Amino acid sequence: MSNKDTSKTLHPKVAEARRDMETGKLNRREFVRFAALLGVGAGAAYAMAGLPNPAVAQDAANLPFPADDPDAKMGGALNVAMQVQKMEDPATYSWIEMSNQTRHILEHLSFTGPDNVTRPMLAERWEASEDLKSWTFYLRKGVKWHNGDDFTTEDVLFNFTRWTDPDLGSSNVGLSSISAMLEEKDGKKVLREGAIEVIDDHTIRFNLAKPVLSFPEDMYNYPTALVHRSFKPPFSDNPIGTGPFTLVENVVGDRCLLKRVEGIEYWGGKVYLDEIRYYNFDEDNQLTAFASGDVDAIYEFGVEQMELAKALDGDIIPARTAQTLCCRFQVTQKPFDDKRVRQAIVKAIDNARVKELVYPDGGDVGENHHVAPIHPEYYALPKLERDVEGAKALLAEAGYPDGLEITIDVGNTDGPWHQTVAEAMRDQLKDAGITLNVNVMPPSKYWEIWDKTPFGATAWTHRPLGTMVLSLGYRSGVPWNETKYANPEWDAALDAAESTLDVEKRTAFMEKVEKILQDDAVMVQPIFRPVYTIAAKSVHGYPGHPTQCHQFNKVWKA
Amino acid sequence: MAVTEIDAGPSVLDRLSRPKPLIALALLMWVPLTAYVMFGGRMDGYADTVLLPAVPATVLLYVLGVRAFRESWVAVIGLSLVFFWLLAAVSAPYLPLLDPNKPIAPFVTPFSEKRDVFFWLGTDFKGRDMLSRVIWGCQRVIVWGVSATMVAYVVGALFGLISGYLSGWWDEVISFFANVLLSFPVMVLFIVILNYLGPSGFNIVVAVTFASAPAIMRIVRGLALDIKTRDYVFAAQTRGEHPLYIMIFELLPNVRGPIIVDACLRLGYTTVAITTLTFLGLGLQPPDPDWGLMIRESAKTAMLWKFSYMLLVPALAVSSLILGFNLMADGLREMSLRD
Amino acid sequence: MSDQTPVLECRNLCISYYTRAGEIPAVVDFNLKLMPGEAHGIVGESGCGKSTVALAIMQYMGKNGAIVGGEILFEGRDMRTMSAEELRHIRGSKIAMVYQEPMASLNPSMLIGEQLAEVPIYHEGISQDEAMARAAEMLAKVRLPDPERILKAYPHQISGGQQQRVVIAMALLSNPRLLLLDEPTTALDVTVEAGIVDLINEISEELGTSMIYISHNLGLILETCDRLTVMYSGEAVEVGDIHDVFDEMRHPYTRGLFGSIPLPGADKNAQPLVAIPGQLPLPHERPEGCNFGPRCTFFRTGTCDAGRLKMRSVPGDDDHKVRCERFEDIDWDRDLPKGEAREPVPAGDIVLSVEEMTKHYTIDDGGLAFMSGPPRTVKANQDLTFTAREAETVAIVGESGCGKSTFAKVLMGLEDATDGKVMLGNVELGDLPVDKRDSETISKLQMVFQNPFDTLNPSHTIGGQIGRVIRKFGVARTDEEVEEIIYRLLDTVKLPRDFAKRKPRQLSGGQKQRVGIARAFAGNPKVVIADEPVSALDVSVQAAVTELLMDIQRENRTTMLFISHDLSVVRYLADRIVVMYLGQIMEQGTTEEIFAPPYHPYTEALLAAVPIADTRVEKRHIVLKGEIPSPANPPKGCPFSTRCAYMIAGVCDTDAPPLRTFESGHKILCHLEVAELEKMEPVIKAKAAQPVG
Amino acid sequence: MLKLILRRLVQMFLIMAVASLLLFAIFDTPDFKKRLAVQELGGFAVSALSEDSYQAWLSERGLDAPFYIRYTNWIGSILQGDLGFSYEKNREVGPLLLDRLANTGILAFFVFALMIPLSLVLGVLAGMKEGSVQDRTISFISVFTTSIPEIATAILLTVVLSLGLGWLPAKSAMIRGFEFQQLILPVLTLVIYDFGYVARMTRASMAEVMTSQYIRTAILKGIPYRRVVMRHALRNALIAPFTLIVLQLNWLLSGVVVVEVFFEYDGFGKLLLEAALFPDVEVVQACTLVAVAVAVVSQIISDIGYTFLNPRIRFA
Repeated sequence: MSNKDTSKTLHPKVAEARRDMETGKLNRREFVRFAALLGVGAGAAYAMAGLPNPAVAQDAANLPFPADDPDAKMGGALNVAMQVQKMEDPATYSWIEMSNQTRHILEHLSFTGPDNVTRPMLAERWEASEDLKSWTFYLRKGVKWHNGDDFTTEDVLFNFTRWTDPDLGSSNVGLSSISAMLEEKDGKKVLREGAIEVIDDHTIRFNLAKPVLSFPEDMYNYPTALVHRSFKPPFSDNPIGTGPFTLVENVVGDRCLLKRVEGIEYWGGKVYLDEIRYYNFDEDNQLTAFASGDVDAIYEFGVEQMELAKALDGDIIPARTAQTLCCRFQVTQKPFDDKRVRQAIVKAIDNARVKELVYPDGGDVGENHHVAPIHPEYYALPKLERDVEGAKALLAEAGYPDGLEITIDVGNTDGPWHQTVAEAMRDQLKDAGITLNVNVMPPSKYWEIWDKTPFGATAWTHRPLGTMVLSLGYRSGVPWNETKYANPEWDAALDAAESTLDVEKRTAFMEKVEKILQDDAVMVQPIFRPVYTIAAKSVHGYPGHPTQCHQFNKVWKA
Repeated sequence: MAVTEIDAGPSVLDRLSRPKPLIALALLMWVPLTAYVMFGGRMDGYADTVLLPAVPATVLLYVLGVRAFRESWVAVIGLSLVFFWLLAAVSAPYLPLLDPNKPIAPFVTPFSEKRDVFFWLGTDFKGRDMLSRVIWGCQRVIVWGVSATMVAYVVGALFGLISGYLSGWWDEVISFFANVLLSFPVMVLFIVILNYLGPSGFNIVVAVTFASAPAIMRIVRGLALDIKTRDYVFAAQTRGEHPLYIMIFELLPNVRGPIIVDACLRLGYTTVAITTLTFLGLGLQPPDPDWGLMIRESAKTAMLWKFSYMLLVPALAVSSLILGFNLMADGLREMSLRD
Repeated sequence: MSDQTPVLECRNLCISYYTRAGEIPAVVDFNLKLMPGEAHGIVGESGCGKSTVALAIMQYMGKNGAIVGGEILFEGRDMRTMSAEELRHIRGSKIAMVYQEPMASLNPSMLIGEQLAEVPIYHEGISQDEAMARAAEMLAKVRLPDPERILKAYPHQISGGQQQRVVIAMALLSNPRLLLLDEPTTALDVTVEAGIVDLINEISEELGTSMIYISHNLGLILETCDRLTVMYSGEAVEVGDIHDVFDEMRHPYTRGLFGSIPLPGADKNAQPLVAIPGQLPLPHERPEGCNFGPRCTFFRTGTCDAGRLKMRSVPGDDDHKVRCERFEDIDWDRDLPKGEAREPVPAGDIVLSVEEMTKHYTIDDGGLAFMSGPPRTVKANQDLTFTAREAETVAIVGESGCGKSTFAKVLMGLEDATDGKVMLGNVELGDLPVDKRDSETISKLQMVFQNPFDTLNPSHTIGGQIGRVIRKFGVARTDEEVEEIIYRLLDTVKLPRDFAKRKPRQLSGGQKQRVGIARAFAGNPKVVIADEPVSALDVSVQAAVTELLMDIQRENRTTMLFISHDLSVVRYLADRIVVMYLGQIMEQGTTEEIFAPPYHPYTEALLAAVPIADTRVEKRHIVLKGEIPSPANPPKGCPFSTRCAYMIAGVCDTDAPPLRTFESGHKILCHLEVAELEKMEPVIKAKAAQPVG
Repeated sequence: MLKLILRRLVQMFLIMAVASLLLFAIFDTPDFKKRLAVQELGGFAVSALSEDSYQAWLSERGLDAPFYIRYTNWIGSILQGDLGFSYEKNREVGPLLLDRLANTGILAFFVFALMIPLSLVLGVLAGMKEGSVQDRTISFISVFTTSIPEIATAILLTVVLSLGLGWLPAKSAMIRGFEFQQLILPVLTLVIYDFGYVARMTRASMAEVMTSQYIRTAILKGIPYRRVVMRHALRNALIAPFTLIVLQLNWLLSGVVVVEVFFEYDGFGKLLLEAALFPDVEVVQACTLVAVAVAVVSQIISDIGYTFLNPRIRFA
C-alpha cells in the first residue's frame, strides 16, 4: 500500500518519531523498526526514512518478502541439510527446526526479517493504542487456505484460544503479549474474558492487562504459526496452511519434503521453487554434507567449521544476532554470592579479546548486560576495560588474597565454541590469580543443571527486543532466571523501559537497566555471536536469519 | 623328534618375569604415569616431579625388553612402537611442547610457521598445536587403555579360574552371565554402560571390564579345564589342598603364559575401543587432548584435502600404537611356540 | 643271496637339524644294507635318531632337517639325486611307511576307501572302481572284518587296532619293495599289538617285502626281524644278525640295555636289574669320542674319548659290527653285570583291604533336563576285592579301560565308591572324599604318576614342590628343617641337591619321575600307588627308576600298589598280582601263581602277547581276536567272552562267571572248571638251546 | 544336534529376557527420563516445567509407571510382535528397525562377498608354506591391516580416495536413494579391517594341518602335491575359518557402528548409537534383541556348519 494510505492510518507516535528522526534524535534504522512496529508497512517506513529499502518489495502489496528478482529462474528443488524433526503441533514446537519445516506451509501474523525488522505478514497492518494495552490487527484479504477456505479472524481466534488453553502447554503463554491476555483461575492461567474481540472477518483486537511493546515480534515467535480452524494434531496428518508449499512426506530423522501447492493462488506473490527438501543431518555433519554436494544449503555451521566452509564452493551467509553465551553466576551460591568476587572475575576478563579469539569474523562484543547492539533500544555504555589489578584487589578484599579456584560447567549446547570461550576465560583469569576449571559435559546433561549450577555457560537465543530477554531471564523470580538475580531497583528500571514505546526514551531508560546489570556483574557475556550458513553459488537470495528461520519464498536456483 | 629334547633355557615367559628388576622397572614406569594421569590435576606442582623416575625406567625397560625379545624381530618392532609412545607419554611434561589446550593460530599446516611459532604437525581448528596434542593424548589413551585391560584381566581370570576349576553350578551361573554379556555386541555394551555411568576414564575402565572380562573368563576357563586334568593338580588334590590354593598356586601360574599373548592383543582392542568411544562422544571428555577426540573434532572441521593432516595425525598415531601391540603379540606367540 | 643288489643301502649317512641352538647332528655315520625279503630292526631309546633315519629314507626331513652327508641308495640309485617327481613315484609305490599313531596318520575328514584308493589310482592310474576293489581286497588281507563297511567309514569310526591295519593295508596296496614300520604298535594295547605283529610277520613271509622295523622294544624286534641295528644317541653302536646281537652282544650299551630290561628269571631280590648309570646326552652336548663313554663301566680315558669311533667288525663274523674301541678287552662272559642280591622283605600285616569295591559313573550326554534320555552308567569297577600287606608290592595289571585309574581315584578320595569298602588300617576310605580326610590319613596314602611331563608343576621349583608336601603333612615346620628334608629326599632319589632350585623344564623325564617319587615319599606314606611310573621312560632309565622305587619301599616298608600293563615289569617286582579286565578282577594271586598255570584265559593271552627279548625262551602263540570293548557297554556275562578262545556259547556270554578259588588263595573268575584250568600249558618255557639258522 | 540347537535357543530367550530387563532397569533412572524430556521439549522448556507438569508429561509418555510394570507390558507387546515406538524417530520400531537392518544387510553382504574369498585365499596361500616369503608377507599385511582400527582405516580411505583423488563421495548418507558409489568406502573399510583377522586364522589352521601327520602320510603316499593340498588339507583347514566367518556376523553388528556413524550411513549401528544417546529405550531394546538373536543364531549356524564339515563329530 502506498505512503498516503499509510499516513492516513498512521499511529500518532509515528509522526512524532518521524520528527525526531528528521531532527536527528532518532536514527533512521531505529525509526524504520519503530514505525514498522506500529504497523506502518516496512516498505513505506523505509521510504519515509528515505532509506533504500533493503531487499524488501516496494510494491503496493506491502509484502514482507524481498523484491522479485528479474532474472530469477522458476522451478527447481532446494535441498537443505537440517535436523528433521516431528511436526506434531505447531503451538507446542520446541525447536526452530520444527518450525522451519512448517514455515512454508503455515504462516504468521507478522514476519521478522533477516534485518531484525518485523513486518506484517498475514496481517496487513496493525495498530496499537497509545498505552500499548490494546492492539488491533487488520488481516490481509484474499488469503486462502489450501482447502479453499478464506483466512479470517475465526482462524486467528481459534489459534489464540488454542495457545491459551492451559492443557495444551504451548510455550506461547510465556510471551509477554499472550500472558497479558491471561488471568489466574483456580490455579490455572486461562484466557481473560474479553481479551480478544473479533471486530469483523478481517479485524481483531487484543486487550492486554499491561502495556506490551513486543506484540508484533511475539507473533513471529516460532510456535505462533497460524493453523486452520479445523486443526487437529498431529499436523503432518492434514497439513492445511496458507503458505506456498504443502507437505509431501515427513520422516523424522530422515527427510521432510515440501512441494508447491497447486490450485490456489498464493497471496504472497511469486514463489520460484517447486520443492523444498529438508534432509536430516546433525549440526556437525551439515557442512560436510554440503561439501559432499548432497545439499544446496544448510541450517547452520559452527564457527569452528569456518575454515572448512571458506574452502568450499559456496556463499557463506552470516547473520548478526543477539544469540549469546552467558557465563553467568548464580548470585545465591558461594563464592558468587559475594558481589566483589563476581566483579573481580568480570574485571579480569577482556570480552573483546575473547570474542576476537572465538568469533574472529562477524558478531558483536557482549557487555555483560545481555542487550545486543542490534537491539533497537541498545544503549552504548562506555566500553568495558580489563583491569587485572582491580580484580586482584577486589578478590583480596573479598577474602581471597592468594587466588581463588572456581569451576564452570560447559554443555556446548550451542556448539563447541562454548568450551573455547571457557578456555579463553581460563587463560585470562590466570593473570588475576583465579584458577578456572572447565567442566565439560554433554548438552543433555547440561540442560539438567543449567539453572542450578553456581557457574555455568548457558546459551540464550535471539529475541528481537532487548527487553524481551531481560524480562524473561533476569526479573526477580521468573522461571528462567538462572542467575537467581533479584534486584527490585533493576526490575523497576526494566518496567519503565518496557512500558515506554518511544525508542529514544526507552533507550534512555535502558542505560540504567544495562548499567545496574553490568555493575552487579551477574555474568560474563563476551559474545553476541553471528550465525553462519552456507548456500551453493547456484542458490540465489538465500537469507541468513538471526534465529535461523527459513523463508524461501524468493529463493531460486540457477 | 630329537629337537624337542633340547633344553632351550628359560622360556620367554620366564625370561620376562624372572628378573625381578624388570618388574620393578615396570612398576617404576607405570605407577607414576597412572598417578599422573588419574590424579595429576589434584597434585598441583608436584605432578611433574612425580613422573621424573618414570623416564629413565622406561628407557631401561625398553632396552631389557629388546634383549628379551631379540629372537623375534617382529616383537622388537612392536616393542619399539609401543615404547615410542610410552616414552612420549612419560616424558610429555619435559618435552619442549606448546600447551596442548592453548589456541594459537588455527589451521596451520604441518612444518610451517605462524605467529613466529613453528608447528611440526600444524594446528587444529582451534589453533592448538597438533604435536603436543598427539603426545599428551597418548598419555591418556595408554593409561586408561592399559588400566582397563588390567582390571578386565583380574576379573576375567578370577571368574575363569572359579568356573573352570570348581565347575558345577558355579560354572553354570558364571558362564550364563558371561554369555549374557557376550551376546551384547561390544559397542552396545559400551554405549549402554557409558551412557548410564556418564563418560569418564574410570567408567571406561568399568565398561571395558564388562565387555572383555567374559571373553577372558572363557579363555582362562578353557585353560583351567585343561590344566586341572594334569597330574600335578591331581597330586595337589590328593594332598588335600584347598581349592583356593590349587587355583592360585597350581593353576594360575600356568595359565599366565598363554594369556600374555592374548593380553597384548586385548590391549590393542581396548585402545581401539577407547578411541572409537571418544570419537562417538562417549569416551573421555574434552578439553584435554585425546586421539579419539582429535579425530571427532577434525572429522567435522577438516573434511578437506588441505586439512586432512588433522585427521591423519591422530589416525596414524592410534594405528601405530595398536600395530605395536599386535606385533608384540605375534612375536611373543612365535617365541612361545618355539620353546 | 649276497650277490643281489640290496633294496636299500645307506652309506655314512649324516642327518642334521637346524634349530635356534644351531646345527644339531641327529644321525651320524649311519650304515645299513637291506637285502630283498630281509627284515631289519632298528632299536634305540628316544632321541637316538631311529625315526629320523626312516624319514630320511623317505626323503621327508621337514623344514629344519637335512641330509648333510653320505648317500641313500634305493635299488642302487641315490635317492638324494632324484627329482621331486621321481620321489613321488617311489613313495607309496616302492617304499611305503607305517606310522606310530594310526589315528593321526589317517585323514579325519576323508573316507577310508578314498584314502586307500588314492594309492593305486595315482601310481598305476587305474580306475576308481578297480582301486576300490583292490582296497577292499587288501583290507580283507589285513584281516579286517567287513571291508565294505570300513571302506565307507571315517577313521574315527574304527578302533585303534583296525586303524593301524588300515594304515598297513594302505602301505601294502601297491606291494612295495620296502616297508618302513616306525613303532607301529607302541600306541596299542598289548593284546592288540600281538595281532599286528602277527600280521606283519605273515605279510613279510607272504609278499617277501623287505622291512625296516623301528622300535624301542627289543622283544618286538626279536619277534619280527632277521638283522638288527642298535642305535645310541645318533649312532649305530652295534649291527648284526639278530641272534648274534642278542646272544653275543659286543657293545656295552647293548649289554646295558639287556641288563636293564626284566627278562624272565630276573627277580627283584635274587637278581635285580642293573640300570645304565647316567642318562642320554642331549644331541648338542654329546661327549668327545664314544657317545656312550660317560655311562660306560669300561670307559678308559685316552681310548674312548679320542676322536670319532669307527664301526669295527667282530672277528669271525664280519657282518656283526660294533662301535667300540675296547670290545676285545672285555671278557663278555665274566663281566656280566650283576646286581647284588638282597634279602626278600617279609610282608607285614594287612594295611589296605578292598572289599567288593564298586564304582559306577552315570554319564548324562549333556542336554536339557527334560530332553536327555535315561542316564547311561559305566561300570568302571565291579566288586574289587583284594588286600595289600605292609612292605608288599601288589601289581594291578590290565589294558586300557580296565578301570585301574578309576580305582586309584577312589583310593585317593577324588571319587566316592558306589558300593563296598576300602579300609586303610581302620579308616574307611570308600566314601570319604579327600577334603574330609584328616591330613594324617592323606599323608599315609600317596601316589606316583605315569606321565613325567605333567607330574610336576612347570612354574614352581622342585624344592618348592617337595617342600610344600613336607609342610602340608607337618613333617617339618621351620624352613631349615624343610630344606634339610628336601635335600635328604633329593639324595635318596639320587639327584644333585642344587636341583631344588631348578624348574621342571630343565629336568629330563627320568629326573622328573625321581622328583615325583621324592614328593610321594616326602610325607612318609604307608601306601604308595604307582601308576605306570616308568612306562613313559626310556628302557635304560626305567630300570634305574624302578630300582629306586623299590629301594625306598624297602627302607620304609611301604606298601606299593603298582599299576601297569607291562607283565614283564610286573613279574619282576610284584609280590602279588591282580589282573583286571573291563573293571573286574579276572585273576589274582602271587606272582608265581599268575605266571604258571592254571591261567585265566585272559591272563594266558596277556602272557602270550608280551614280547620277550630273550632268545632262550619260547612262547605259546595265542592271538586274541577283536578289540577291547568299551567299558560304557560291556558284553553281557563274562566281560572277556567276546575275545575268549575258550568261550562257551550260551554260558560265558550270558551269565556272570563264578569265582574259582584255589587252596593257595589263587583266585580266577571264569566259567571254566578248575580241572580245565589246571590242564593249561605254561605259556613261557625255556627252549632247548639250538643253533641259530 | 537338534538337542544342542534347542538348548541354545532356550538359552537365547533366557539371555534376551535378562538383557532386556537389565536395559529397562538402566534406562529407568530419572536421569534418563529427564534427558528424554530435554530431547522432546528442549532444555529451557524442561527446566522451566513445574514438577507436576513434568509428571504430567511423564504419565502422558507412560514413563511414570515403575519399570517392572512397563517391562511386563513391553514383554507382552513384544510377544504380540509389537516392538514398541520410537520417541526420537516418531515411528513404529518394527518398520524402522527393518529399514536400518536392510541397509546394514546390504553393507554386510558386500563386506562378506569381498572378505571371505580374499581372506581364505590369502590364508591358505600363507599357511601352505609356513615360514616362506609369501607366508611372511601375507601374515605381515594381515597383521598390519587388522592393526589399523576401523576409524583410522575409514579416515585414510576417505582422505585418499575421496578428499584427495575425489573418486568417491566422502559420505554415504544416500539421501537420493541407494547409490553404490557411496557404499564403496564403508565396505572397503570393514573389509580391510576384518579380512586380516580371518586370513590369519585360516593361515594358522592351514599351517597346523600341513604339519599334521596325515598330510605326511598323504605326501609319503606319493600323491601329487596339488591333490594333497586341495583334497587332504583344505577341507580340514577350512573348518575353523568357516565357523569364524559366521561369527563375524556378530562382530559386524558392533563393528558397523563406528563406520556407519563416520560415513553417516543409515544402518543398524547408527540407529543403535542414536537411540542409546537419545535415549530411545524401546529402540535400544529392539536392537539388543536383534543383536542377541544374531549372536545366538550365528553361533548355532557355526555349530551346525562345524559338525557338518567335521565327520569326527557328525558320526560320533
